[in-house]
Amino acid sequence: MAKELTYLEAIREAMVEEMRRDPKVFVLGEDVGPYGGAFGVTAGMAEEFGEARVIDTPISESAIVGTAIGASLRGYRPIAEMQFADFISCGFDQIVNQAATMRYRHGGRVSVPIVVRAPSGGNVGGGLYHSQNPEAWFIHRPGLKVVAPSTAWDAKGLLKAAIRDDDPVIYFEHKYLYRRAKGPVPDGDEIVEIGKAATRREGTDATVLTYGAMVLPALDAAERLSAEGVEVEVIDLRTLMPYDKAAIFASIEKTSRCLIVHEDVKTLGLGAELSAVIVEERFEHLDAPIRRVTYPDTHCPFSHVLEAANLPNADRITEALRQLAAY
Amino acid sequence: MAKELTYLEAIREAMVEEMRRDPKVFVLGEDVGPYGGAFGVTAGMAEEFGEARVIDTPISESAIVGTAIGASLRGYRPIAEMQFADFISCGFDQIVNQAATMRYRHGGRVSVPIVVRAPSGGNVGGGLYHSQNPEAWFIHRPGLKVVAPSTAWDAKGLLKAAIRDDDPVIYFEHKYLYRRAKGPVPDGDEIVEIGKAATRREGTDATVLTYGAMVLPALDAAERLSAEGVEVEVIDLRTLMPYDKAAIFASIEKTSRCLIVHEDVKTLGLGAELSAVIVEERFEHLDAPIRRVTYPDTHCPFSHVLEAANLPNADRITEALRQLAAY
Amino acid sequence: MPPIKRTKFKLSPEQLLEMYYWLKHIRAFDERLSALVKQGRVRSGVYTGIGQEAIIVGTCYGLRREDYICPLHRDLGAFLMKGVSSRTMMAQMLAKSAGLSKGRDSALHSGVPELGIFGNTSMLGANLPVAVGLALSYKIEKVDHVVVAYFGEGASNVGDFHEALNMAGVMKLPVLFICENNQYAYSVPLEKSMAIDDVADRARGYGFDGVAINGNDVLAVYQSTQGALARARAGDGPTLIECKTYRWHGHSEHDKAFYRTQEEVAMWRSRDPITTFTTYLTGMNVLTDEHIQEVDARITADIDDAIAFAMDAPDPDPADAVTDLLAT
Amino acid sequence: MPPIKRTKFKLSPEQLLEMYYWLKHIRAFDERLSALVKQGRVRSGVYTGIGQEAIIVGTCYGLRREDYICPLHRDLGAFLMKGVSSRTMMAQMLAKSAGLSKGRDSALHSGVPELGIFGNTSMLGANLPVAVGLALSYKIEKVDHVVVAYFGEGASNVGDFHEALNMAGVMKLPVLFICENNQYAYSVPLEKSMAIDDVADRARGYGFDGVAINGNDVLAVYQSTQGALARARAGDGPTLIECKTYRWHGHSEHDKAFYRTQEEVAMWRSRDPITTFTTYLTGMNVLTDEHIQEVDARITADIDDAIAFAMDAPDPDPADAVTDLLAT
Ligand SMILES: Cc1ncc(C[n+]2csc(CCOP(=O)(O)OP(=O)(O)O)c2C)c(N)n1
Ligand SMILES: Cc1ncc(C[n+]2csc(CCOP(=O)(O)OP(=O)(O)O)c2C)c(N)n1
Ligand SMILES: [Mg+2]
Ligand SMILES: [Mg+2]
Repeated sequence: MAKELTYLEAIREAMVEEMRRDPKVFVLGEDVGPYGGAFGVTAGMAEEFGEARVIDTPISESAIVGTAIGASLRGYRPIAEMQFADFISCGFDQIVNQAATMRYRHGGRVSVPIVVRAPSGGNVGGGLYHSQNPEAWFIHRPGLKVVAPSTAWDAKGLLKAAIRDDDPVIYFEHKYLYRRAKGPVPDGDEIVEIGKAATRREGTDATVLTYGAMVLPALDAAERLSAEGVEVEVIDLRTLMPYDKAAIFASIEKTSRCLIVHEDVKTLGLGAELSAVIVEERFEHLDAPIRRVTYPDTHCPFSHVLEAANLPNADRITEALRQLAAY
Repeated sequence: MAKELTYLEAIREAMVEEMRRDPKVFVLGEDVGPYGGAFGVTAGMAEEFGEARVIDTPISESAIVGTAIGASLRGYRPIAEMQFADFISCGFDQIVNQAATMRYRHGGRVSVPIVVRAPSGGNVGGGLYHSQNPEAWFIHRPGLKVVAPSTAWDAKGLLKAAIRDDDPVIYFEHKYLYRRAKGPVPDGDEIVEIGKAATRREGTDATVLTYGAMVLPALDAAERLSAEGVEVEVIDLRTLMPYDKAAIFASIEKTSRCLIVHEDVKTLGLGAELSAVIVEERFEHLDAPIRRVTYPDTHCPFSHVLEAANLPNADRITEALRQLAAY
Repeated sequence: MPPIKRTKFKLSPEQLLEMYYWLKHIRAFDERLSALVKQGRVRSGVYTGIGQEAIIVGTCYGLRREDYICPLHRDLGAFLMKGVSSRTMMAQMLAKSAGLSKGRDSALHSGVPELGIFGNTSMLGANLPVAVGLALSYKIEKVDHVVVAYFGEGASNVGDFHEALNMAGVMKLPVLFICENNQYAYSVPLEKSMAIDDVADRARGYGFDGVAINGNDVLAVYQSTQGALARARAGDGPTLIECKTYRWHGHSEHDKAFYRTQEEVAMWRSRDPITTFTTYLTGMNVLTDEHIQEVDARITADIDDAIAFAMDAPDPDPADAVTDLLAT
Repeated sequence: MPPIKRTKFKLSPEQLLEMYYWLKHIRAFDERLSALVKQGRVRSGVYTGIGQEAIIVGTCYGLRREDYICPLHRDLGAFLMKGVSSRTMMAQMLAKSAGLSKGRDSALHSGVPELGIFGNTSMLGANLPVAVGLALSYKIEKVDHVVVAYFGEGASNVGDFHEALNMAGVMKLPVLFICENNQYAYSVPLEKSMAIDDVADRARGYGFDGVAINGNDVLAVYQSTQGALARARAGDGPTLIECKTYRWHGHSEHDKAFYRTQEEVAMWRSRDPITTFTTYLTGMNVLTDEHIQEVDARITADIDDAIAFAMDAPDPDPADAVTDLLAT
């Protein structure tokens, strides 16, 4: 049984269902209460669950995350919303030092089952501070899980999985997809397992590893290549940490060619790690250099002209795939 | 003309000389004044320059960095000390959003010539919050420069270069080296150019890319390999961003084999980027997979037994080099 | 709120008229911007300060060029008063290369050092530590310039606010912290974001004075500011001035602001800082109908020109998407 | 400081003797640790709370198991009072696998949820937002347990302090913020880190009470704490209690603390919380010489045992360097 929802509605449905199922789940953040959040993701939730479970907070990212951590120590499963992923830098220490180290420094005796929801990504005219893709900082920090859905289905299933997960999960929801990604969503209790990639398109000639808002242009590019006789496999990572090594390696073993696409900047974006790990462990399978199509190493400008100059898109991916196939 | 100094003394000498030379240079941080800093790096400086130029601040990492930024907008060249690099997470937003974006968002009209000094690294019994190597977060963020000297010479020369640089520079000084690394230091005004690696040992059979406290064990391992007939080139990156692509590629073209060694954790440590970029641009030169010897993806435990289990060392590097040479 | 002596720092009729001009100019600029948003001509979020103009005019009027301001998202008027042209500001809002950031941002995230303007990031409160550093530079130089830093009551809950005010207090720096308390942080009313009535009370924790004043009374704001400026210039350290006000529009132009009652909005509109000041100046025979018309015409012409300029201005060169990241 | 009614919350002779016991136990534990450092048996930085024991005893005495404490680096005694054995704490300090963190840290960076103890990171002030979250959980459950969170006067300048206290104030949470104002943050004296005398004054900015008390008077601390606990349990929200005190040793055992005068140290040593309390109890005929000897012997035996245990305890298994990172 499935119905059609937007990505944004799917996120909300995951929260609503989990809050109905488990009284320990609650939401906190700026404007998430009666207003329903800057993007309307929590619209209607304060009405259903009351303001004690859908909590408007002061502007205090560090205390928002810290409060979530504290409640989680007593068995709660708080969902902390950053109004924009960009502001996660203001709650950074609580995430990387408090949440990420808790289990380790307690000898495994303590869990921090929080979710930090972070609306990320560009192509929405947000400029430098409303377009960031800060996932790499958290992938780099041991003790955290990081997910980034690209479809409504995964948005729902991964959020449910994140809420039920006993580790801190940073959940990047891409703003460009909020209302643009629409699709079937499972009814009820189905989750999308953390750590499992999805093959969005099968192919034998090259592999694209990607996630989030880049999945669609990657699929576009793959279709174009198909018309040229090149069959590209497109893997949507879905979980960025721990990423699905088995799925990645299986595809590389099949295609021997790999392109990585992400919206985050190039230097030490996730693509760097994926490339390095493939080279480390599957070197003999590679028939061509692994290349990356990413945001250039700069900030996200507001002007449409400038942002378009920076954003990876289907044209650039297509071009890179052609080169890869011809190598 | 050169004299012998410890790494720690070399850092101090750089600051002292720059402060004598340029009245716009000043130091701020916790306990840096009369006390001379937690490690004694600024010892004697408040006496020479007065507490108006060697400023004890409240415990406020974000305001320390922000204050430095503000003064730098008026032509000052502040050196902000984090008592431990670990606490840089508390001043994170000011670095990644305020300092790193300033020039870009001002259309190139404004500079932020600050230095953030961050005593980093383990092997000193510091535990989870006094041993971190947080360089990757800043390498990943466009608009920052990142350096990490391994010798007294470079500690001095790179700090002088950082102070004179018109961009924000994060200067990682490794605590293990403070008193253990001792060596010649140039008198007077010599700087070590940002962006230039140093070849610490020439070799033809394999390249090690490393930096900071890992240079010494890498050299150790290279000596051991030499006894086995394998000549390893050891490149000390010195600058992590922008890293010295030309030097790296030249070495790879010569040796065709590469090992990356760093104390930072593996996933999205700098090694990931170096590996990815070599594969992207020098794939045909590689005769073996690029491997990494790094800290495992976990936190830095206090117990000597546990820390030793995690730290990369000459044995592990030697073993990896043997495998690389035999590949 | 204690009554403010409105005449301690004397203002000539010409000066009063200048203040009047700025109130109107800033209001008009924001209103035109708002109209452009409705016409779909501005792609970005626009945060107007309509209803709050007395704060900007009262604090910026009479500042020296060297006095540094650190405005926030609603304070476009402060850029104008500090000497940025309407053309440049309009080009900035339309993300044209003639704007302050070469089109890289449309919000007030860019500054002009030569005019003493710092442009913050989006991160609320993050301008305050920078303001402290600017003020420190004046103290080091033993000059008597002052830094004027703005923040909303919502931003006063951010950690940076605390660290910055404490640092300014302990270093006794020449900086004014101006709170624009417009009762809401986006949708969140004051009482849901702090358990006090007056943000001014926070100053006490940092060892300097905090006053809460009527932020819709441009003369009250001016008098308080001048007093605080004089103290700061004399080396007596910071002051926090909390200006009670109200934003008429939503948080951004896209926000319908249903979280407020019609009654509340009507009440505050009845305290319009411009109407009040107009009535006052008219009653004082400083302002005449002809002058009003003349000012309106001048402002309309200026903003018409700015809009025409900005609309015609070229988009940024795509190559500039990646330039200006580093000096070298 | 206003006089504190020292008898509002009655204490029986047995209870007074229990408090006495804890003062001595905590002091002894820290002193033995200090000696171990001098003997080179502890590899880590050790931050003793010698001289500050009255704060821990006065605030922890009589807490429920469910009341959560969030201690900082000098508050080892709070772990003991909340029920962690001397053996476990000594093993923790010697980084043995029998310690709270399995040897992963030697400092107080680990906690015991079942005993209501949260162990902070090193980041000063970072425990306070967590304390708020713990208190929120009690409020959600409508139970009357309370969270007691500690911080130094130096840590009160960190942004997290501000965000946490404001959040606690606006949510009216059952949490006590206990400031251990020992006059120094490492080498930095109070007057170089804030422009106020009383950290307690900061509470006003968050809408709840702040009191400054003699932190070397265990009964004053106890009385203030009990009052604040009662208010918190009744739903009346947070209180900040600033306890004026002094650390006798350096910042860590490696710090010679030359930044302080001999006179200052002598003055504060003359206000030893233990000597004072001993004299008081003796004068009240509650404490006898035999009892003192008996307590001393009991404590010595307990700590001897703990040291022997911890010294003999195995080092962690190297394999545990990488375990326990994630649940799955
Ligand atoms: C650190 C941070 N968190 C969240 C936001 C999102 N945000 C932008 S404006 C705003 C409300 C600001 O309220 P206030 O400070 O009172 O200023 P006002 O808009 O009312 O003038 C919020 C939550 C932000 N810009 N920065
Ligand atoms: C965020 C942060 N910055 C710096 C430090 C280094 N540091 C550890 S203790 C200390 C002094 C703390 O002073 P205070 O809060 O007064 O507590 P006390 O040690 O006096 O008990 C400093 C600066 C730290 N642990 N965390
Ligand atoms: Mg507001
Ligand atoms: Mg202290």
